[in-house]
Amino acid sequence: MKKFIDDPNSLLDTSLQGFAKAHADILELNLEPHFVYRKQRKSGKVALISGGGSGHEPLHSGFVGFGMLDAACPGQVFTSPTPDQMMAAAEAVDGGAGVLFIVKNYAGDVMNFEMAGEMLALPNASVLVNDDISLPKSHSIGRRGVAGTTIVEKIVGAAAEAGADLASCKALGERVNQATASLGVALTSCTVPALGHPTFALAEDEMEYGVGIHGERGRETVKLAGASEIVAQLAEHIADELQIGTGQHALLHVNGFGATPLIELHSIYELAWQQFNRRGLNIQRSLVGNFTTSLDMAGCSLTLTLLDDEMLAYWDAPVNTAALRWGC
Amino acid sequence: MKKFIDDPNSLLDTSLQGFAKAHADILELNLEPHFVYRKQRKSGKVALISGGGSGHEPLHSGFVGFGMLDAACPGQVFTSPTPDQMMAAAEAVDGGAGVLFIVKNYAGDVMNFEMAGEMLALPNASVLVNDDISLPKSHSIGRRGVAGTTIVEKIVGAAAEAGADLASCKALGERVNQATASLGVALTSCTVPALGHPTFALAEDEMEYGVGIHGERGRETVKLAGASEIVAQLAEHIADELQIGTGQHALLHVNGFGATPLIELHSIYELAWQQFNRRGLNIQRSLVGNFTTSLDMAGCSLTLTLLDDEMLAYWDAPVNTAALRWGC
Amino acid sequence: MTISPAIFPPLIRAVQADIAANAEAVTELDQAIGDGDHVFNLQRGLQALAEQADAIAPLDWPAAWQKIGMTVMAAVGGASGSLYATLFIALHKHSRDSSVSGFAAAFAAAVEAVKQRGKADVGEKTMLDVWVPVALALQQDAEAGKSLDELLDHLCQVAAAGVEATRDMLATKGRASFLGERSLGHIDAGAKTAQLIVAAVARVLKTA
Amino acid sequence: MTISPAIFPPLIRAVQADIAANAEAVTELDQAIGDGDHVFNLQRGLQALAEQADAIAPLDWPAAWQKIGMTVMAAVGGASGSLYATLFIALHKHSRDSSVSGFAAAFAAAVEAVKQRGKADVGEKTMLDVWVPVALALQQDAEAGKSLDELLDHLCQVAAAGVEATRDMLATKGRASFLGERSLGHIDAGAKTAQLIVAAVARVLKTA
Ligand SMILES: Nc1ncnc2c1ncn2[C@@H]1O[C@H](COP(=O)(O)OP(=O)(O)O)[C@@H](O)[C@H]1O
Ligand SMILES: Nc1ncnc2c1ncn2[C@@H]1O[C@H](COP(=O)(O)OP(=O)(O)O)[C@@H](O)[C@H]1O
Ligand SMILES: [Mg+2]
Ligand SMILES: [Mg+2]
Ligand SMILES: [Mg+2]
Ligand SMILES: [Mg+2]
Repeated sequence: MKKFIDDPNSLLDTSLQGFAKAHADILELNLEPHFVYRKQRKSGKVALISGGGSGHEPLHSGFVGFGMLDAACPGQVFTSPTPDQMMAAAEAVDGGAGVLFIVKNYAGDVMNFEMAGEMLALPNASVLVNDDISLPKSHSIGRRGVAGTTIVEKIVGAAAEAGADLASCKALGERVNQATASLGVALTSCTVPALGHPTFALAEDEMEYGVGIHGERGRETVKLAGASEIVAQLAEHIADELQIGTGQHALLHVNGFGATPLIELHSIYELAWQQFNRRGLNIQRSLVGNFTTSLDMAGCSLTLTLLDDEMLAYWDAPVNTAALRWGC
Repeated sequence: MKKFIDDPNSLLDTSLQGFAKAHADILELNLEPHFVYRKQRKSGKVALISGGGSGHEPLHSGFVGFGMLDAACPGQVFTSPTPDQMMAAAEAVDGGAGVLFIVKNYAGDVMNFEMAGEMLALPNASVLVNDDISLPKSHSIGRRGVAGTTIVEKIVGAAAEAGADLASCKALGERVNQATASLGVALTSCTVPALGHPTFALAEDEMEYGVGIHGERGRETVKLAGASEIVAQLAEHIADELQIGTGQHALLHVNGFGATPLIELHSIYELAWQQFNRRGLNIQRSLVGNFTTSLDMAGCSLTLTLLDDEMLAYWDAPVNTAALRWGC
Repeated sequence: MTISPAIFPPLIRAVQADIAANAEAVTELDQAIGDGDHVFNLQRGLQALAEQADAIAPLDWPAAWQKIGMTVMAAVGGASGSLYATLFIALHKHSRDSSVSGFAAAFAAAVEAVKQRGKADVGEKTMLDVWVPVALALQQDAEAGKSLDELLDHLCQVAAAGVEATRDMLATKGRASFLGERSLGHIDAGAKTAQLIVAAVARVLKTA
Repeated sequence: MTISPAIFPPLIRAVQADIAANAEAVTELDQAIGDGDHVFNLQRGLQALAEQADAIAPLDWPAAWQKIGMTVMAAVGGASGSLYATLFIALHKHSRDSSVSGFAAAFAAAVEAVKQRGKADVGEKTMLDVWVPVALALQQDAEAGKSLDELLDHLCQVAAAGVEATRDMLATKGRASFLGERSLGHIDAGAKTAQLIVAAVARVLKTA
């Protein structure tokens, strides 16, 4: 394994410390238990908390700050965080208007957040993100939450900042999630530091179609294709899923998994834009880059969110986090 | 080669088109010849133009916008752009106060910008960035320009936005460059699309010490070490070079080459912060992430800039580009 | 012989040793159809328990289970972390006396809590394919008044059969479910570690 | 026989063919001590020239060199792009008549311009280790009144010797200079393609 680490067991702590120092103007770090939280808090505001395994940075810690999350709970690499983290984070950022957990639909995340919600002595609710359409809606444990999480967190974050109450934030989060579909492909697996070697191997002419964000295999192994062909397939599945129609407004997010250069991601964006434009969609906003990563996996996903006016206004609202910043 | 491409020859154009669409609010693309330029321009302002081979994104096109560059000229992957690009860009963004070229010190870049400067019928000057200390100052063609370029472009960009004249912008750029030192290590080479395979091979226990940003070998191949040891070495060389002293103010930039996950880069930042803090330095600002990349190379560099008050104020000034944004 | 929480220090050591001895094998299983972290998750929990072992030993049963549950809850994470935390916290709630049948009843209730937490049951290629039959066998053997040794041997057999049964199951819960048909032919990592725990506990109790 | 710019269409085709035939070998050289793009850079330039060839053919010498220089300048990029653009634009400036000695003088001046553009000279492991001795031999042979065939054979020998000489040089210009001692033992890619150009040009002129 070729990585900049001393010891896989200390990586997360060292990294969180560096992250907190590099962004000391907007956030603070609590080490026992682990959570990162906003420096400037507002009373009377719904507290937004997310979290999940580490290795997906900038998700979620990079989204803590004005206009987005109040706290993020990082677990060990690809391992969901523990209920005491969410509870301590909730107590630290509670503004008296309740706590909304934004949870990616993975068994570990769901169960740990659920335990936290049960034990927490504050009013709380949660939004489950399940935007990955690589599996059928009827899948036994539901679809996974992947890159669409960024969109949900940004839009709900703006609503919470604007004073929306817990029920409205939850309803909005669910609406954004409903309007969002993602699909990803991987050209390589990734190397989990504790493991020391790639989680799976792919031949030079193979790719994984329909992958999650934990370096696991996807829905199927297929032959590697050219960018246009890959994007056409992804776009078609997404278009079908969301039943997109002429004149609808949308946000198009091309997400890199970590090792795919921006030159490729921007080219993917162009090809995807063509695909959706051809179908009459009005792409009003875009987000291109590495936001929901799988360590050093090469690959990318397309995420499309059909926007209504409220969602668009919240997307445009000021945000000041490590990874997304505009308007302030 | 596992990449999202149709044809290496069309990658750059497709990518630039996607980039321009994704950031249509701040910039425009000219295709013949290639350059990306600011949408909102200001007359009476020195025009800042940079450029270089592609494959280093977000450098330089990601730095075009309010408070930073007026235009960027992308060459083919790792190949410097051509004089006609700089000339056309200069004519497009000229505000009547002259043109400043910010050039990384590589033979190709230097010569092509020089030709443009000679042929251009507008007052122009250039700042040569040569922050890479892996080679001695006395090196036959001078030191290379690497990740410190971002710092130069941000600070000079703010000065130009504030109305500084051509001579002052040039002098400031040279001052920032003087105050900046970078040093990088690579764990892997990268794959140039036209080539189709990694430029060089490294054993599992080797790394390249003192690398540039074109996937070439570095100063020497050494045994892979733990993060603390690597950072200690890089920091010592940089500290010696800049002769840092107690109480000096600095900006610390940890730059990823493309395939190194943020969790590692933040951990590198923590270790580097400790190293410089121990030497009495006051790290006032930070920048951690993939800014000057080498396609999908795994590796990173440390850049330190000793800040004076003017440089700090310009660093903090509002900027609105694809890759750096704050204050607006 | 009555068993008290004083058993925990040697018990935790034994489980730790067996998981460590099988770490690579388990990782291979979790990598084949999961994300490869299962053994690290458990080992983090066992390490935390080992550090608490001396504090657990003098407690009464409900307090011991409580401490174990909270320790596991804060240390493990992942799917298995919440499930084992749920198991131990439920044992805390249901634990009544030191009798085998008392424990068997509490354990059955705790496994029920795990099923609810994970919205899963036997046959879905998870740790439940070990814990559900083990809980059942434990209750039946306790009712039948089997000797501790006989009972423990039986639980070991049931656990081994449970883990083996996961091989031909289609995963419908946990990460492996994302793989659909590709999960066939692989043993579930969480079932394997459950069986290792049963075997280690049995070994310690037989020589206690 | 007087040579006119009508020679350019077959000449460009010949250079293109030879560079293509040696593309992999050149890339290997540029990868060993450079960044591997040299052949693609030249090929982009040659492609652009091929597209202009029919427009160049009817021009006079200065105009032809001008068009070639501007085409190369806009198409190639990299170190070699600016150097070849400089060479051709200087040929445009210095080109006087169609005589061999006139061309030899112009070519020597153009190579001088390249030296200035690159702040380099022979012995630094670059294309100059071909172009400088070739320019010199050309002037000497033209003065000596050698036959065109003799002269061309001589240039080919000089070019081959020049490229071979780069093998044991320490690179002090271009990317290879970053490697220090590690540049020893490798031929310079830019010298190699310069030699390929000389050879292709000689072949075409001999059969013209
Ligand atoms: N819903 C569930 N019910 C019961 N057991 C489950 C469930 N989901 C997962 N498991 C068990 O947890 C194991 C995986 O644990 P672990 O690797 O630690 O967590 P994660 O899946 O979050 O990476 C699986 O092998 C399976 O036995
Ligand atoms: N200063 C210089 N003077 C003369 N030739 C040079 C100089 N720098 C580089 N070269 C030549 O250019 C070649 C590299 O060209 P190329 O690969 O196209 O550009 P780049 O080095 O920008 O990638 C080298 O092999 C060398 O022959
Ligand atoms: Mg996991
Ligand atoms: Mg190059
Ligand atoms: Mg797992
Ligand atoms: Mg080159």
